[in-house]
Amino acid sequence: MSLLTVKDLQVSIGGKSILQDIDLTVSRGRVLGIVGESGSGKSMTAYAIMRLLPDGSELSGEILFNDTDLAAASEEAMCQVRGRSIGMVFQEPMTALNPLHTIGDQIAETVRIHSKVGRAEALRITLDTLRRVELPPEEFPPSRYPHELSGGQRQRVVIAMAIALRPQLLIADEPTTALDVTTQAQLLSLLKRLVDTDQMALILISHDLAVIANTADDIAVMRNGVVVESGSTENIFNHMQHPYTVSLLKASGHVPEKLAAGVLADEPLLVVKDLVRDYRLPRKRFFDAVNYFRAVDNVSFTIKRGENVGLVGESGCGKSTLTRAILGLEETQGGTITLDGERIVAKSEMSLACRRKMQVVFQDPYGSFNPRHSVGRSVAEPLHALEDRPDRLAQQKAVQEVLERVGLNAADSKKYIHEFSGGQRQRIAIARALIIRPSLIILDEAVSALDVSIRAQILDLLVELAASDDIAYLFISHDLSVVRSFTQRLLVMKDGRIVEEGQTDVVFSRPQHPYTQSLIDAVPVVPTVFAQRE
Amino acid sequence: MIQFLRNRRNLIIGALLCLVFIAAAIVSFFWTPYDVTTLDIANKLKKPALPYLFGTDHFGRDIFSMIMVGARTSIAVALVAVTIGMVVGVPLGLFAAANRGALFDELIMRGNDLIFAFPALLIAIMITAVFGPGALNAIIAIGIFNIPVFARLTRAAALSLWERDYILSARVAGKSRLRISAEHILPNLLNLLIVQGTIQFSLGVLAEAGLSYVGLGAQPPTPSWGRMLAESQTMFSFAPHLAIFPGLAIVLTVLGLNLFGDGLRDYFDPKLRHNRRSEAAVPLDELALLDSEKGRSIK
Amino acid sequence: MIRYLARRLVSLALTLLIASVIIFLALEVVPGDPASVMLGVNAQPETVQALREELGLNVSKPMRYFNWVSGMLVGDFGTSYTYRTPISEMIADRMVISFPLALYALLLSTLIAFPAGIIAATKRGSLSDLSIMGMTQLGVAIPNFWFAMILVIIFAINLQWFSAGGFPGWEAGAFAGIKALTLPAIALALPQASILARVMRSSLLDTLGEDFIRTARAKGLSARQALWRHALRNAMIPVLTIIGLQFSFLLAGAIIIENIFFLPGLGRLIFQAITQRDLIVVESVVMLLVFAVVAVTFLVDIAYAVVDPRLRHRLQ
Amino acid sequence: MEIIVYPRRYQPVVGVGMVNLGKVNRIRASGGSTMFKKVTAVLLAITALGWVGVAQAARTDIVVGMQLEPPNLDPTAGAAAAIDEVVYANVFEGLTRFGADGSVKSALAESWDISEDGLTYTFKLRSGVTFHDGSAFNASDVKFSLDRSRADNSTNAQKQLFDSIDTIEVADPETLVITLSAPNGALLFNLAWGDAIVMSPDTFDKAKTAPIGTGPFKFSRWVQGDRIELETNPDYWGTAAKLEKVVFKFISEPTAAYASLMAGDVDAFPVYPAPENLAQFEADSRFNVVVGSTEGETILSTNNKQPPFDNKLVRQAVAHAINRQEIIDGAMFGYGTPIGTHFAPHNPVYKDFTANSAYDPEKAKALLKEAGFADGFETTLKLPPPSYARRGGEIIAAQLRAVGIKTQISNLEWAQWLEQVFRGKDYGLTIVSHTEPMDIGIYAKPDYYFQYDNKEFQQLISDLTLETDEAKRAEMLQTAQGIIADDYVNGYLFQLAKTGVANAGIVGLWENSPTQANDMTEVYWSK
Repeated sequence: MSLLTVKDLQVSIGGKSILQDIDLTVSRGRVLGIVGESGSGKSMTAYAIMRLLPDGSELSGEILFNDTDLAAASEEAMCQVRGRSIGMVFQEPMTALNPLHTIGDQIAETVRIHSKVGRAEALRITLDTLRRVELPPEEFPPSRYPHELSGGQRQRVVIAMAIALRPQLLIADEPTTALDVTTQAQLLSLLKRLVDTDQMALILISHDLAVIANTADDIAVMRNGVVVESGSTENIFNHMQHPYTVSLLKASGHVPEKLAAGVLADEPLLVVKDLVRDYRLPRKRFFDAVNYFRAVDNVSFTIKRGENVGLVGESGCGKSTLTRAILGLEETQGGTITLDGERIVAKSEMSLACRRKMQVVFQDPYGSFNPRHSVGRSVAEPLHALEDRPDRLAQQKAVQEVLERVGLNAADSKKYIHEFSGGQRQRIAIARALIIRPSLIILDEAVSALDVSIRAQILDLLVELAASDDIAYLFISHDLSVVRSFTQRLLVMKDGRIVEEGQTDVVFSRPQHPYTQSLIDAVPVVPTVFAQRE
Repeated sequence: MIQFLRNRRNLIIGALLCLVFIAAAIVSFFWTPYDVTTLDIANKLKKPALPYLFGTDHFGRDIFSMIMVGARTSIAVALVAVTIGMVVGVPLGLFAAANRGALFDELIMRGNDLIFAFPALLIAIMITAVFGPGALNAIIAIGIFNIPVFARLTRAAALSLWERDYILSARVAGKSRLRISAEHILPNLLNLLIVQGTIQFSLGVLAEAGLSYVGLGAQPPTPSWGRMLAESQTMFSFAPHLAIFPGLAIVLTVLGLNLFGDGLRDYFDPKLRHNRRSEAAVPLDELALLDSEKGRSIK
Repeated sequence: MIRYLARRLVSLALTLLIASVIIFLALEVVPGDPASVMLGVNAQPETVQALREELGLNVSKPMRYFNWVSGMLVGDFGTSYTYRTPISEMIADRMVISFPLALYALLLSTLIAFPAGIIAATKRGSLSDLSIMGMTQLGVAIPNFWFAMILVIIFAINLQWFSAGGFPGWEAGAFAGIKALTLPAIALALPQASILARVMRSSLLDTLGEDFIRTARAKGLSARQALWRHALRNAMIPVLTIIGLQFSFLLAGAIIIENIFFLPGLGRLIFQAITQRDLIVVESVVMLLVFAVVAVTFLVDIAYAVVDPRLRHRLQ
Repeated sequence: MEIIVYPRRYQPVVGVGMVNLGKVNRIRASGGSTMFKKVTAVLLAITALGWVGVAQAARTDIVVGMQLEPPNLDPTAGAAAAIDEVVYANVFEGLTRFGADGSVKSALAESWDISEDGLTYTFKLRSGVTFHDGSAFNASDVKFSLDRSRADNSTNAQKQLFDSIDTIEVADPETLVITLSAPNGALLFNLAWGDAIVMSPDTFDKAKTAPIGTGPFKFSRWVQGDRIELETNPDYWGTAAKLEKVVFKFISEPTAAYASLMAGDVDAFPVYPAPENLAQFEADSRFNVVVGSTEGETILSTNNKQPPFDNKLVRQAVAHAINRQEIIDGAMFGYGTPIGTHFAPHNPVYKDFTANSAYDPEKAKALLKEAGFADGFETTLKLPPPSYARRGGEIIAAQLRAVGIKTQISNLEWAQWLEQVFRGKDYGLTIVSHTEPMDIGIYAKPDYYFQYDNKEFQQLISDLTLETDEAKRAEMLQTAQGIIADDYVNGYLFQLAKTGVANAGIVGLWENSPTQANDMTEVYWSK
């Protein structure tokens, strides 16, 4: 018998329809995966079940939970349900906890709000719950504050709060999106274990088909506020009906056509040698010796002309610092960076000749552009680095040309950035990088923020450009699956060091370093043919 | 349309109030019902009734005319003072943000703290004790205290902009910090500065009234709302209109400017922090920055 | 903790030192001689000279600065030129009025602002929100001296519930003292309460939009419980800043109000001292006020650390 | 400002003192035992309480409002009028004193003899006088006080009062002999000033904060910034004061002054700062408005050395451009007497020269044209804080503008006024009230701030000092008045009125202001 049945759920906010005719079912001990790209309404569905929709929302339909219609329940009744019968975990572990309360208090609050237990009993349950989410209280005493924990640990605390009273249903809204792959794998297995041991139902919401495929028993695919396809995981993967699901699957496993190895000229473009970057740490006491934190630790590697090199590592491994150093934006304490024979040194004026050989595309398609500048002006900005800066007309022409090359219209140069979607913005960012015909483009998580379908398009574009313009890429990403499909050579970074380097295929098939191995193991992979799960 | 008007209620009411007073100030250059410098002692302390719409004061001057000319004084003093604050404070803030952590940055910030530590009215009194009272010195006094307001606001907001990716792009393009400040940072601060400017403007009107009230603002015969209040307050019991009209003029102007500022803020960015006073907003931002500083150095 | 406090104290001392130089230099250029003011228009020049000698005004400027600063370090602010009494005593006498007045006004301001801000934030967009915000707009726009005048006319002259001003002294009893400070405190508190209510509202709105409020609701807390248990303390951080600023403002900014209510507080003392060119009093009181501002900022910083565990590392 | 005249009406009146003496002895006799005193006090207090309970007893305390707080309480150590307004005749006394009518009366000196040559004054002091601290008063205290004020390192603001004194000798504890270097008919007048009061050598150094004098009231406490309290002196040598407690409360804001009277916080404001409220107080039966005269000639002081005011025609034009009545009505709400020269109208030898500078803007314009300023000119008008100056200044500026003279008004504090105008002589016009009695002699000082240099006038004043014949003196004084009126040295505006407001139940406050004092000796509540 199903625990939760959603029937004909409709939600509108301020008169605007957000969800239409949603039908979902989930039973105890099973995992329902809701997958969809941004804006598909998957989170809103979760909020609707919790009755935590924003002000001004209207809800209709039925949400039958243990045969009670939550859609018709009073707010008081909902308060009884939330936290006790249905728990919820959110995407952002960094902000989901009250920074002023200890984690113990916050977990205990769930207990005390629903039952009249004493302080000691609440503490006992808290400690027990901490153990259940694998945060041993010996290591993570309940007196800790959220800021003393890492993102993964915080997310465990959030889960602990949600499951402290062993609810029948847990809703997890993108619980691992903000986390590193290894952490993600650990959390997903934790959730699965909890479902098994507590016979709990879990609704797992994710944009990542691979995550859903590896975790969920049943899948609902959402798009534009509608469930386009649903069924058991096995069924969905083996007998896909809806074209959207098909395209989603295709995009997730998209492999851009790699460059033939023969195109490479065996000529070093970027040479990084023994690079060191130290940060000074604040002193704990006045007379303490000055301590340093080594963000980049004796890093050496070479990128050849036209080569496509990947750099992977989890957050905090030093890859951003390394990027900034290569771009000449970061002072270094040792080693050298040479681009096409010329030294790159921060703070001193880098020569224009050197500048024009290197460009960068950042992750956030929203923060990469000055909102007050027209697209044309933004794209033309790197021309500043040219010695013989073209005149206005020539600049305009160059901008139009390059916009067309990345698949936009010449007329788009007059528009402003807010008129474009995330994918289009990333195209514009690439156009900006291309305009001075650099030899090296650093792609700093350039496709991480994009939906899978858009990501596939951008990757294709990048490959095509590399082929025609003889551009080398330094492709930085935390997402190993993308790196695997896109790069030729791979650098694995951990704690400021390059721990493994080699041909991408070789590294993936025969990783040498245990860290690389654990990274690869953690990556959820979309199965091409879905085998029956045991 | 009605929804539009309702959402912009603050903006519209504020703009209307401001317009009334700005119009009064401008018209007063060409025409006032009566000459405010001519005294007509025989007609003193007339109650509000035509031909004296707001009555006459203890010298027989038409209060309506004086309020028109007083608007000019108030607006001029506050506007110039805010302009001084902006013209000096914004570049300082931009420069400090562009050279974050440098000695110069430190000096500017500590200098700002120092100015903030002084009680403003006392400094105004001291300035006028040195240079004598007058509109110019009122402007200087108010202007000085506007400098750190804008410097801190600019610095705090600019620092967060400096973290944006498009600034990195500009730096990769080889643009100098000065040029980035001018091309990228400043234009993105304009909304914020306009909103803050409006609020400082309203505070300036209040400050001018306060300074004139204690006799440190514009000198007679130039009418000034604050001085009109000060001169009339002993007569409040038998001629309340002398104090009520200039008082209302101050309240409505300040109200108008505040509503306009709030409306602008909502218009520009509904998510912008709703802190009324920049003194409040800025240390907060800095607090946040302090943390991010820590975060950054470890990353 | 010691390191943090030490660093803060050093910068505090440095600020005060620079402030003392600025104050001294600024006042040295103020035209007007206390001796001439004291002796009036009939005095013979040699009499003025004799008085200057007696007041120590003929000592060189660096020496006078040194004497002033070194005196202050041991709590001796010097002797007033005109009153000829130790300034520390005068300040102490005035402090017992200014300090309670500022505290009283702050208390009123907080008592008005907190409920108003909370109601406005929780009932955002409602009629009560609109009217509270309208009132605060008005409260910010009304010059407090004008408001004070109106208060006097209504409550002192017409209703005669309060004195028009003056202070009977604390020896007349706490009630009499508080009563005498009530109208001035209300006049001072109104604009401050308006500002505080607005900050309270916006800060609370920000906090209510935070993820952890959503988490709390998901735990089963009602909207009201989430407000009291999670939102308020987080929203207090900007409010604390404002309260700190307001206290120093109220301490220093009461000059006009003290004049309207003829309260013998610090503001009135300094105003009087400026007109009499009793510069050493002006210097010392301004110094004290600067100290108050800096010290309050310091305390607010420490208060942050108490409220916010993320900043507690400063104290540990 | 030097006093060079000694008109008849300031002759000392001695008789009252004789009567008082008897009373003092009686009181002293009855107060011989402290025990008895205490018992009396307790009984009196009980009786007083009983009265309060039974019927409304007349109050024995008073709260007097003053605009300015004295910087200290030593009248020999500062020029501030507020010092005298608190302590003169109340706490401190000198050999002689001013009466309410301006006459010089005996005070600590019971009587005196003047030698034929006018150089030796022998004062017979009262006996049985004690200071408030209980110590006895004798001639050496007088000698100490006067010597201190005329010493080289003296900081007495009116040191010139003692210029003519050569030696002071104590003949016996009750006799003091003062020898002059030259005859000075004004000596007794001079000794009546607050700057010539008598203090004890043991307590003079405390006078600034805790004055100890011989007067009918003892200083009891000073809450700085707020009030000074006096209490009656039971051991007073003369008629004891009727009030038991006097509180001087300092309220600088005119609005606050109004509010304090209306709210009943203050019982009397002898110099009420806002004439605009007087009509209201007059209409209110709870209050009495006392309008009297002061020695304050309010003038539009003119810098006679600064062009174009060095031209008499310009000064004359200014004089004719001024409408005195309008200033009195507009600035003082009708309180004030127009004057045409620098002399108090209540003085018998005053001569009315107002017609000499009658309001005639056409004539003013013509005179300006004649002086070569057909298009007018621009000058400064520097105004000290009192409202007569600030408001009068605005009116005068408007009147001068009407004839083409533009003025740039700057409002100054007293400190700035003294610095810029009085000492620096950096001004064109200013408005100030000269409140010292009989001060026409300032026009004989060429370096005085209005820089009037007329040899004829200077001669006349020095002749006047030597002249003893009253009729001739009167004539000379009138000539002097005429000279400065004809020379249009300054714009003569009006004699400042003393406008006091008091609770209708208060009797005995001074109506006029011959000197700046609030003599509370004879003040009492009638109901």
